[in-house]
Amino acid sequence: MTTAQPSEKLALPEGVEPIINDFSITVGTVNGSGSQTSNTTLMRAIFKMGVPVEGKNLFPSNIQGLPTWFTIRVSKDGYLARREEHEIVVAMNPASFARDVADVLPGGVLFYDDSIRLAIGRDDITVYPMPVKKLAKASGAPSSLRNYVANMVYVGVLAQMLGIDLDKIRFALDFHFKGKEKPIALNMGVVEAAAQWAAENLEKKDPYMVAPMDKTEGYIMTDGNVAAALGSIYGGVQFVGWYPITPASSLAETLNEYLPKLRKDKDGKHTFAVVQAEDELAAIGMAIGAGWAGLRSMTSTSGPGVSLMTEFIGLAYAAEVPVVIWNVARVGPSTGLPTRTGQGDLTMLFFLGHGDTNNAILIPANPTEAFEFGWKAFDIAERLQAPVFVLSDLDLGMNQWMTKPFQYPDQPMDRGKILWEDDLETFAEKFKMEWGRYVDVDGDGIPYRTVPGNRHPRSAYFTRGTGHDDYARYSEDPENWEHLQNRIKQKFQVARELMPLPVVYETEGGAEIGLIGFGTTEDAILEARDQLMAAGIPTDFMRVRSLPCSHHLDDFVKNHKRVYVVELNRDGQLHQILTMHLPGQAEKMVSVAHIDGLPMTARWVREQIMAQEAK
Amino acid sequence: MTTAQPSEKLALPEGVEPIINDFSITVGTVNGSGSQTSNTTLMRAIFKMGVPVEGKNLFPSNIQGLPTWFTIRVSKDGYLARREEHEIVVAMNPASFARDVADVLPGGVLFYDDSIRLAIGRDDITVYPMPVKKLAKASGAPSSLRNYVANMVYVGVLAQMLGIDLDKIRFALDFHFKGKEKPIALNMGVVEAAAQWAAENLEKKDPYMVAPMDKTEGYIMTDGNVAAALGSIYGGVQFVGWYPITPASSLAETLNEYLPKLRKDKDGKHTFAVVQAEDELAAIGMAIGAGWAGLRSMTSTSGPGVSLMTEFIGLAYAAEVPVVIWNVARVGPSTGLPTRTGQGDLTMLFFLGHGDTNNAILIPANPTEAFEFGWKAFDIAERLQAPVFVLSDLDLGMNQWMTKPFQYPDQPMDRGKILWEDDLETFAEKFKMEWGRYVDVDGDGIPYRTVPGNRHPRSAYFTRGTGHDDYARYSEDPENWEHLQNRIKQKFQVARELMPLPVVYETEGGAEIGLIGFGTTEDAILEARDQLMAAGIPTDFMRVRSLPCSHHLDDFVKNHKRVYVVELNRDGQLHQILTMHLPGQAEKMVSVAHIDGLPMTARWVREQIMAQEAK
Amino acid sequence: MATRTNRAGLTKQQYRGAPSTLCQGCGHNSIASQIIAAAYELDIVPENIVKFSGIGCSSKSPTYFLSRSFGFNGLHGRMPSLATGALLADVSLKGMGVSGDGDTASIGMGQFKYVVRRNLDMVYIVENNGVYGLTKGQFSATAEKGLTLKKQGTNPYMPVDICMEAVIGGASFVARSFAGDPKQVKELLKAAIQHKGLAIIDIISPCVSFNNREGSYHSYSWGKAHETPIHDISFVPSREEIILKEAFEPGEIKDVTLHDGSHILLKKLDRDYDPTSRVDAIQILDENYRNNLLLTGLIYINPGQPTLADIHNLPDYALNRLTEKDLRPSPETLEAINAQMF
Amino acid sequence: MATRTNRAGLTKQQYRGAPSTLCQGCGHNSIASQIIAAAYELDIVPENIVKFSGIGCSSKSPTYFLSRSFGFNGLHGRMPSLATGALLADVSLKGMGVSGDGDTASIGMGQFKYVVRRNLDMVYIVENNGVYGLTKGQFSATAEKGLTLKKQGTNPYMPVDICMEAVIGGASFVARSFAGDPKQVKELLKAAIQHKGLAIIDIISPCVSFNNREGSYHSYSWGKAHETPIHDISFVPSREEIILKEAFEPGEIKDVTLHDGSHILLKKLDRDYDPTSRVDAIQILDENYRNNLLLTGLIYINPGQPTLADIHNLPDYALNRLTEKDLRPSPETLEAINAQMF
Ligand SMILES: Cc1ncc(C[n+]2csc(CCOP(=O)(O)OP(=O)(O)O)c2C)c(N)n1
Ligand SMILES: Cc1ncc(C[n+]2csc(CCOP(=O)(O)OP(=O)(O)O)c2C)c(N)n1
Ligand code: SF4
Ligand code: SF4
Ligand SMILES: [Mg+2]
Ligand SMILES: [Mg+2]
Repeated sequence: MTTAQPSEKLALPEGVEPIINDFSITVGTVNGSGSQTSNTTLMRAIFKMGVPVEGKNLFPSNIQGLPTWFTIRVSKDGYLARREEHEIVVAMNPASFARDVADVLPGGVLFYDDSIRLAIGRDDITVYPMPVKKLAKASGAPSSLRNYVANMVYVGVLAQMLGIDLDKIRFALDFHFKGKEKPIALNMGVVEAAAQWAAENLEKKDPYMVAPMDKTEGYIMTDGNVAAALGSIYGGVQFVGWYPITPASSLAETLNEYLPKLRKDKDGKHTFAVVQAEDELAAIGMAIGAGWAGLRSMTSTSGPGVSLMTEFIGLAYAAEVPVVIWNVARVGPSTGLPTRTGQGDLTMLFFLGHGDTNNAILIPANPTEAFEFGWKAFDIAERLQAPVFVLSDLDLGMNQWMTKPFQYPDQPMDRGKILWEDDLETFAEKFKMEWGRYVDVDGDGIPYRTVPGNRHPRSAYFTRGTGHDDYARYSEDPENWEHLQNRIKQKFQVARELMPLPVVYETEGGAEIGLIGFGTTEDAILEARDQLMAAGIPTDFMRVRSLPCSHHLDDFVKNHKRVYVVELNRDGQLHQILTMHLPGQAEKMVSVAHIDGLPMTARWVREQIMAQEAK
Repeated sequence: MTTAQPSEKLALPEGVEPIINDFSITVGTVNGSGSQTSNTTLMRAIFKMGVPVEGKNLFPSNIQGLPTWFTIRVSKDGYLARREEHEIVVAMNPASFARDVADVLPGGVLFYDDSIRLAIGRDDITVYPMPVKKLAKASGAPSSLRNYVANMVYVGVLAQMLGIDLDKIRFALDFHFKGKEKPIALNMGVVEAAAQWAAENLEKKDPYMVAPMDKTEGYIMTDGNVAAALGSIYGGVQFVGWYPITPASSLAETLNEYLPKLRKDKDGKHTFAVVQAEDELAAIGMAIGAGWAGLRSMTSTSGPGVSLMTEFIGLAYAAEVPVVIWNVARVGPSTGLPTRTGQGDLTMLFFLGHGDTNNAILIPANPTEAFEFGWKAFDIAERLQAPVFVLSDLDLGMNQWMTKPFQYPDQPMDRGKILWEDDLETFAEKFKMEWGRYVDVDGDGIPYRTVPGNRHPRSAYFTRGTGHDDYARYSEDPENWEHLQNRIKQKFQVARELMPLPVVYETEGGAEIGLIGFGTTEDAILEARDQLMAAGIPTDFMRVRSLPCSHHLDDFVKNHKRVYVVELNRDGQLHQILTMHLPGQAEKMVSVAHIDGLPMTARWVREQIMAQEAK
Repeated sequence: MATRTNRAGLTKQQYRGAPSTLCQGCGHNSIASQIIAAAYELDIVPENIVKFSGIGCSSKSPTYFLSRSFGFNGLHGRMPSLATGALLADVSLKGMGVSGDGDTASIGMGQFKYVVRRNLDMVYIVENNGVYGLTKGQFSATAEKGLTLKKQGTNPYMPVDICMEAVIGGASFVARSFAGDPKQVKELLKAAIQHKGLAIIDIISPCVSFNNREGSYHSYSWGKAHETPIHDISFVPSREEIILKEAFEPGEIKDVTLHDGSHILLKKLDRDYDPTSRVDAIQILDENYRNNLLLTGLIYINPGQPTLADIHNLPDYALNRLTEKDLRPSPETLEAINAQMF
Repeated sequence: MATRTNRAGLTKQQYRGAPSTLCQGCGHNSIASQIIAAAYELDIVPENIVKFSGIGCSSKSPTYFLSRSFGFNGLHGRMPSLATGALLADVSLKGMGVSGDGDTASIGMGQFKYVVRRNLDMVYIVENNGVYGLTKGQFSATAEKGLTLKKQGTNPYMPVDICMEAVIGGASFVARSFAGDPKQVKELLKAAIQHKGLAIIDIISPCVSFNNREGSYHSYSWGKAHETPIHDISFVPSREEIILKEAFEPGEIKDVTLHDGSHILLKKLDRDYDPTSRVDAIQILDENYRNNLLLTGLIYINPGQPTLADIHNLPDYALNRLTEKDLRPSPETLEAINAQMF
């Protein structure tokens, strides 16, 4: 079947230079109205045309009826960070209409539902009204679905006016509705009718166009929570204790979706358990119990959940229990902005709990990495016998990213130092010493552990969060305590070698200025780097992927004259941690930090650094 | 009534130089055996003789039957820190006998219960057996009390052998038993009989003696939990939510003891409520509710409790609710060493909670200060509209300290910016703006608040941990969020000016080396300072009494060439915080830190610094 | 035409809140309306009420009524402790708490049981929809066994019975209602507000977005078809003569007198039910639970049970208005204490 | 003389733990002895048991029995969640949890209710002394109303009834006993261990240091004087013929068969009590609660209730022995997933 290729028919007015594959579309709708389907359909169609694209969903913390925005960045150069500028705005919501109109860049385009009878009052933009209600009605959709299909109108109109292939849209709908004929036909009908209407009634006056490229080959689109869940499954997850919380819920829900498919035994029994706990205290408690008993065990939550887990994670740290904790961060403190993104939990994870503690943290920047860290986190946790955090965020967890396909693990599972019956039999001979749960046989601070179910009569020990000696016997002895804490700290040094190394982007010929960042701000920083370069400021960029910091980071800081630590929080938390870590380099590190709930933009990074450099 | 003054009768053997008022006594007993009474009696008697003295109780985390030690430092020079050396050991417990014997310094003295039939095997110490069972039996005490009075035997023997006034002992017993004739007589009888027995049967061979001085005048003996409770009462505490936990329990229990006496109204009604909550989550929740509603409100807990309170304290931070949280610290992480002391919770309090947070912390070093910070904490919390921590520890909270009497508050209560009906009426006129809960009228980041019960029809507002605008309306707006968080951070700057200033001890003529410490390590650091001076290393010492740090601290660091930050934790937590706070000075600050559950000693401080200086 | 006002001199408008941001048709919205109506009809001055909630769609709803009352939207599952501390500040204030089934019966189970035990003087409304609304439809603790939801599969557990938990936990007022029965909701609310002590009302309140499928326990349709009031309830404020009473046959009505002299009149329907008997309450709840019924009405009341403020021997004036002179004991007392220290 | 061994080939010594550090005479010590005796007599291999506890004197006691069993002394009030995760690792293991009244019924209320609801396969012993022992004698949630303690004043609250909480929370095995009745404790323990699912035993266990005053509910003397068994209980392992049965008159005995074929024989005493009836259980507990009685015995049992492992459709082999080949799906499956991603 061939659909008309509207792009070919798209004629720009005389003298207008086309702007191809390089703009942002923002759609303002009402949440709970199904606009999510329309928006991802648009985005996916562009992706299938080979054009780099990414969507950021800006939604309120409620279920239905409030303004919500979806921004699609289309970038031939592959810049996928959020931009503050909106060339194309689709205004579907009377409540946010004024704001949406104001948001259009001069020279930009406004599409709007023509039933909104509010003043537009701008003559510096192109305006296209859309007969949304009429076309929705004409679709023949039952009235209960009328609102939903209404949002397909703008998909059709935009497809026509920007030159997005209708067959790519069909493809996207097919994907979304998992091949179900009826909804596909219904929605595609609306899209086609709307495109048709636009072709017949609207005259293209703006310069924006989508044209096919080949830049999305070898990529998939997915979100970080799906990636994390799948990565965990390929890491062999066996136990998940969780409690619903935005933006982490879909991580556990994805585990619930895939695990039964991928991990049934030949009798149809499950080789895993996912337990929705009564709260986060129980979720982490179960996960720690399972990790203690030798299961690959995890929980997923967000800031308030981590706060509640504080005491329990301290127990896992002290009793040396492997467990993986995903923090899909939203904006705190407190309930904060539950549907917004940020990087404000770094310090808390690093130091979590009373007493002296340090925790290992993995920080993915995109879904491919979320998948990778999903399985690696178990290896690291079992190797270190410690809780390991993975710090994601709402932007990564819930937005659709253009990302490399998931890579099958390239290393065998590392179950760490675990002993079964036979190992215990040969232990004394092999190591020339009696086994004890907390004896540091290898001198790396990591002892050998046994787990319940080991039937060897000398396998059992009593685990506790209180002071104990090498043989797990209760002890208040001062020397034992110091020995124990220092050994545990030593594991943190071992962690430096185990954790994923930072990623470095260097300017050819070297740069005086170093940038350091972590996680999902990568896109913004990379884009800013190009802009800075264009402004005559070459920089090198290191993206930290874990704490504690590897030695590469020490070198990077030492080898640069000024280092900007760029992050999405108020207090410059990584900057604080690096200052403590490298006091000798403290003066050269400059914090570039802010948080307002939105993903970082290149413009903000560039402006901050240029302002500093101008000093 | 006059009692014989054994000290006068105390004749030292020929050639032995007396060592007067300068040694440590350690008593090894079984816990739950009433030895606490004997030990404090000894200590108090020495105190009443005018000799500086302090006791450290080293007890296990159980109720009855395990080894426990009590160390009494007697110091004519007023050095009251723990010492590692024990000149005099009283061994009452067969289970710890070998260790107790080994602990006696060469040249020292061992008193022991002669029913312990274990080898002593030392000829470098003086040994005095005591017929404990016999004398206890002879006391005529009923058999149920026999074990308790047995411990009075060593009180009598030591009194005789060291020259401690028996009438001071009677005084101490009278105090302990609140004047109750019967137990006083019973115990005093044993003491006297034991002293008598010693006079008749033991020959003084060692040089240790207690002699009267006048160095305890103007001091009282008490513990930090009692002081904190009383300070809170004089600060006008109205609500206490608490949950039992060692070593904090006696703080709330003291509130329960004194409040009904001091704060009944004329009809016998209580102007306060102390609620034993079902757990720490509820304790802090109640305290925050009460603080929100305008009561002077507090909770007291220890590390595990603070961990559990993490989420709620973040709410108080975000919603700007005044509340005071006493953390009487024990040793973590996790359940750790519940009956041992340390300073391991500093970083956690400073950063507590997800998202960007900073908290104000008061850190008393002795009971007098615990009292003072007890009332001040409310003033600061209500002024800042924020949670305020007071970080005490087991050493301060549960040990008896020689301390200055409690000083009546020298400032009127500061209830902060609170508005009642009349204030609201005049607000607009006064400030030329409409009142809004979060409007920063004064430009100091601190808005004006109203509380429930205010009957003005415009007084009410809706409090939440989510984003909101200046008028307390829900908001997800990015600018609102950033504005809000930055304003809250500004309060932290205001706090620098409100908090108690550091205490400084300067060497005349100035010193190159600065020492920084906080809380209960003061005694050890002061003593070490004298020892360092004697070794030719003059130092200045600043004891930080609050975080955030005052400007004085910045200057102190700047004005010294090397600064040792001395603390009782593994990771050098204050050092970390100061490094972040003064990155420009980071290289000159050296961490001197360790934790083993015991109070710090001067020797350790001296050795650490000398070793560093030798580098 | 002058706007109508109640005896407090206020219009109904003055009892409203901000516009709801909940879904259209959500049961929680209709409960908010009844709260407004009850407070208006009881002539309560809004400043005398303090609102509390946890986190959830239900817990948002205090924004949507009584704007002139203070409110605290707390943490998930922790409304009870916040309310406990706050309400002791001024015992003349009445607490009005709104929570969800998740907020109360899963994460909040512990605090719920304890606020019941302490008999804090507040109305505690559970807007019970069997799911977590705000996080998009996971099973809550009150979901019925066998309930199948889109992403969640089938619930294998028996539901937590909030009323039973309250009764055996020592509550002094326990009721169950249905958001689809606004008249009963309103009368129960009035009685609960006037009751001195903790008044639990467990209101089945359908979630139209995630758990309103026909046949499901928490749906409108099932509720409408199955709700069975155990009596017809009317609240009669103390100032009114109980003329109503005369309209009934003897034996047909049960009259419960509250501490302020107001009355709850319970008109007998099918069964003879005595809400002042703990045994009866436990029995009817057990029956309801085992047979998945929706019996509504006032299940248990003990108007005389001491409240938390009574237990703490608090005065009837507001503690939060005390000043330094009441709060800081005299210098002499401290001298005496110093003298008593060793 | 050869040391006596049981059918597992073990001596009683091999069921012991480290020497107790609890107070002499503490009820918890006598319960530990009965756990040792029950496990020995049931011929259980200690490696098949996993011990759990929270924090408290009671929670220390797992150190004092079954040294050869793994154990986890967790956090205050959080034993249930730790056990839940751990016991799914190998369903052939039996959980043995020891908690206190504070640990279970105050800070632990939420997790307690939920482990009951999930019917985890473990014995859950509450060593109930009405106080917080380890923190030196504050009131716990189970302290009786009116109890006066030295530093604490008088308790104004009705006690939490742990058995009632368990029954209405959906427990499959609920019993109450008294540390001063070791024989009954032991028989109940045996039955609980063999029961498949969560078995709550609420054992009144006097704290000799802080709450053993004459006349107090949790004292030895009061318990000795007032304990009233509702039946005489004997546990008969599956391997034994039920010869005992024949010794009884018909109607005199009630026989409950467990999943493994073992039997609980309940000999009738004063009343005719049916522990398989939830209604009866609620009634007897309500009676016990209102009148401050100490009725002991097996209060409720439902041997057929599915356990958490059943609900999660777990296999009968140990999950924690699975290796990479079982745990990591094949590369092909990932290729398929990548292909399905957009
Ligand atoms: C500590 C914490 N965990 C999880 C959440 C996420 N959360 C918000 S509302 C909610 C459930 C609400 O369910 P319910 O109380 O039944 O209210 P409803 O929305 O159904 O009215 C959850 C889990 C949170 N806000 N805080
Ligand atoms: C989070 C936390 N809060 C408080 C404590 C202190 N604490 C230790 S044991 C205990 C109470 C124990 O009482 P119970 O469970 O009845 O046991 P018992 O000692 O009476 O056997 C408390 C409050 C703690 N360990 N952890
Ligand atoms: S999601 Fe459900 S509970 Fe929440 S507002 Fe909508 S209908 Fe109400
Ligand atoms: S304090 Fe009480 S509960 Fe604790 S060991 Fe002693 S007697 Fe037992
Ligand atoms: Mg709900
Ligand atoms: Mg107890």
